[in-house]
Amino acid sequence: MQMFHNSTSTVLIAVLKRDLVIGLRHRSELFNPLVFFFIVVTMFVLALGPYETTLRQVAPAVIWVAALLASTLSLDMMFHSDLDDGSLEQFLLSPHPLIIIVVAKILAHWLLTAAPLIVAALFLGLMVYLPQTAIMPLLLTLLLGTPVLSLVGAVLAALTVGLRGSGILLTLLILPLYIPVLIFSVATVDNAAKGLAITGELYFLGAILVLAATLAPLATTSSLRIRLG
Amino acid sequence: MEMRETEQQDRVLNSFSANALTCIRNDVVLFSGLGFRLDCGEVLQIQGPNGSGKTSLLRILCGLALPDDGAILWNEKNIHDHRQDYFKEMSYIGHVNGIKMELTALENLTIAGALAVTNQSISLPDILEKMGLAEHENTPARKLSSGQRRRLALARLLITDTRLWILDEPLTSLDDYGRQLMRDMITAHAAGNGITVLATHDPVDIQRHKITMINL
Amino acid sequence: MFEYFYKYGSPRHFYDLSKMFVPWLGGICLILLIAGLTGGLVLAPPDYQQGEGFRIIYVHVPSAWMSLFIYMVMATAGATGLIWKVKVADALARASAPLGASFTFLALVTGSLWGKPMWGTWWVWDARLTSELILLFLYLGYMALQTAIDDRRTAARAGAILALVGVVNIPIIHYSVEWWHTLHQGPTITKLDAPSIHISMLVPLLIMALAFMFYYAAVVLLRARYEILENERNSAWVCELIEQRRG
Amino acid sequence: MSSLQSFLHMGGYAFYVWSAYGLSFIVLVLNVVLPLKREQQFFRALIKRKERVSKNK
Repeated sequence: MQMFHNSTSTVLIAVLKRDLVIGLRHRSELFNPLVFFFIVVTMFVLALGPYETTLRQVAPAVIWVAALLASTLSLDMMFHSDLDDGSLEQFLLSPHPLIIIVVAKILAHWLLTAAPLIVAALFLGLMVYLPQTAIMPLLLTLLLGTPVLSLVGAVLAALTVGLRGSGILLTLLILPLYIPVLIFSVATVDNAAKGLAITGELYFLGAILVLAATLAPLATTSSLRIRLG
Repeated sequence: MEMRETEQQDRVLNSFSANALTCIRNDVVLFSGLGFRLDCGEVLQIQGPNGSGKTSLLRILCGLALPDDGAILWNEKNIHDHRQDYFKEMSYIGHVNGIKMELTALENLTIAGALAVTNQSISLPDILEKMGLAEHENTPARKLSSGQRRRLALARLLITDTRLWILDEPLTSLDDYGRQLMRDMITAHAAGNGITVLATHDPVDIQRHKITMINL
Repeated sequence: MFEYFYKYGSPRHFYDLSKMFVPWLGGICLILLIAGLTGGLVLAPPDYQQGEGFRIIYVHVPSAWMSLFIYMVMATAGATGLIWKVKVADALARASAPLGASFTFLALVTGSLWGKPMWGTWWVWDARLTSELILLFLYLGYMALQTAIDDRRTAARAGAILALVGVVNIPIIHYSVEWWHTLHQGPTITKLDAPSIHISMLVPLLIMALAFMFYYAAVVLLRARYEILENERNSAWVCELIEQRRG
Repeated sequence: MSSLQSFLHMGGYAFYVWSAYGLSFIVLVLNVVLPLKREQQFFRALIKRKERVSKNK
């Protein structure tokens, strides 16, 4: 016998577990953003030349731009499969607040896409001669920045789910909104590489994350209601 | 298919009504001024050719879409003002099954149970067994036939004791066994003072229960 | 007050009202435009540093102001349409986007036309011009979303959400670009700010800004009329209009 | 006459100033003309459709 006492936390955990299970059963698809990340960084290196001096200077920018593009690739999958097989409708019709389900989906998306990306970024950082002192700041900026990508990305993924050509449209809409995260993250890693203080930029990243964490789930919920309505 | 008679008496009398519903989809008026009133145990059957707006009407009735005009009342209260209460009492099975191919039958029902609000304990294997899917408990939905997947989707109706069922062509891709199963479930639901709204091509013959017909 | 707003919020009334308002607004705009241009091009003395070239600010600065102002109007109109279901507000928001994009484009081109004689390069990654460029992306994104969704009501509400997300991000983007600009270039000479402006130069600038404001008011009503006709193409009053046109 | 000449010359920046103003003029005018044209097309299309409908009724 199974009791469904169904407090909000159980719903959150149930949806989170569901998405993680589905994501892990598509393990091959999880590697695509990683491979894309490696390819983009390699292309930058090929374009810029193998000299340590130049690469060291552009390493933070290369890593972050590639990570950003890789994460926009996987945004579309957040709601797309649920819309096609009708489970998105069941989410909207659940007596539990939709915002809980949306938060669970965003968390699942972050775990499935950003976590491997962060690990890969650390290795790639070394490969492009990023100084030792900058590795920890790179990790910090990725930890603070990638959730913002998933949060703000969720709003626009919900807005464009099911539209024809929603892949390109989603990227076109989302990249301008990622600019603050890009600027402060690359600045942090840059300063760390030059041995300067990085607290100022990290505070900004933290502030953007808090803002996104409070507003994005709300906006995603109304976007879903509008798209399904 | 024994009904839970014990709890029948303390059921509050529900009513589900709609008045002057209008729906316009890309410049075409699908229906306007549509209204009905359903009390306990009644069945509303919506018939009409493809593209006549059956699915749009059902999506409006279950609160997914907003009507261009008119209102829908559950127990005389507008469903969009009392969204949580309404969803507690309503189950909607759409044209699309709403189950994940990667998950097994049991996992699909578990997530459906988690999303619902139920107070009594239910055994998911029992439900699967009722729907004739007992031996497929751990097979991914991908490997099930379309009829079995439809039955898995319809199994959600048994998880929660919701008073209102809104079903979009429940009999599609069901074999004879499945159709009979579905008819018994609707009959039992209506006998247990539940209200059913369904859209079908071929009429569902349920005896002894008041059936209202709407042709779009 | 709300009743009044709702009564004139109904598309039918708005259509007739806009027919009356557009010529008046257009007239005022023309007068202001002529006043502003004569003030800016003829009366204002040349700048001691930039000579006659500075006169481009009479088109560049008002366009930049308008591009930001129109995005704010778009976001509020979208929010009004979203929350209170005012159809006219949706039409106004959708009509504002191309205008906002045009003003942003104008601000960018006149900015680079101004930059070339002053600093020798067509494009300067100055903080304000870069923010203006990102604002153009936001406008283009909004319009792309509008055309991607067929159902006009969903498109309007999706656009409203996007405009609200955009309006929250504009100050953040603006600040981070300013911050980025000072970080990389430090306080250098590319100060595209209007030069320390004498009163005789400032007055035409304000007149031009007002002229653009009235221009926007007139043209957005014009465009909103078309949007409303498109939205209400099956309603009785549109058919009536068609009969009148045919008769 | 010469004041007009010097006015057009714009102290050497003639090309930049006048192309800026010229472009602004074009964009502003286009934004007025296009909607009007679209509105006419809208009515023309619907009138044509009405006539076709009333003809074969």
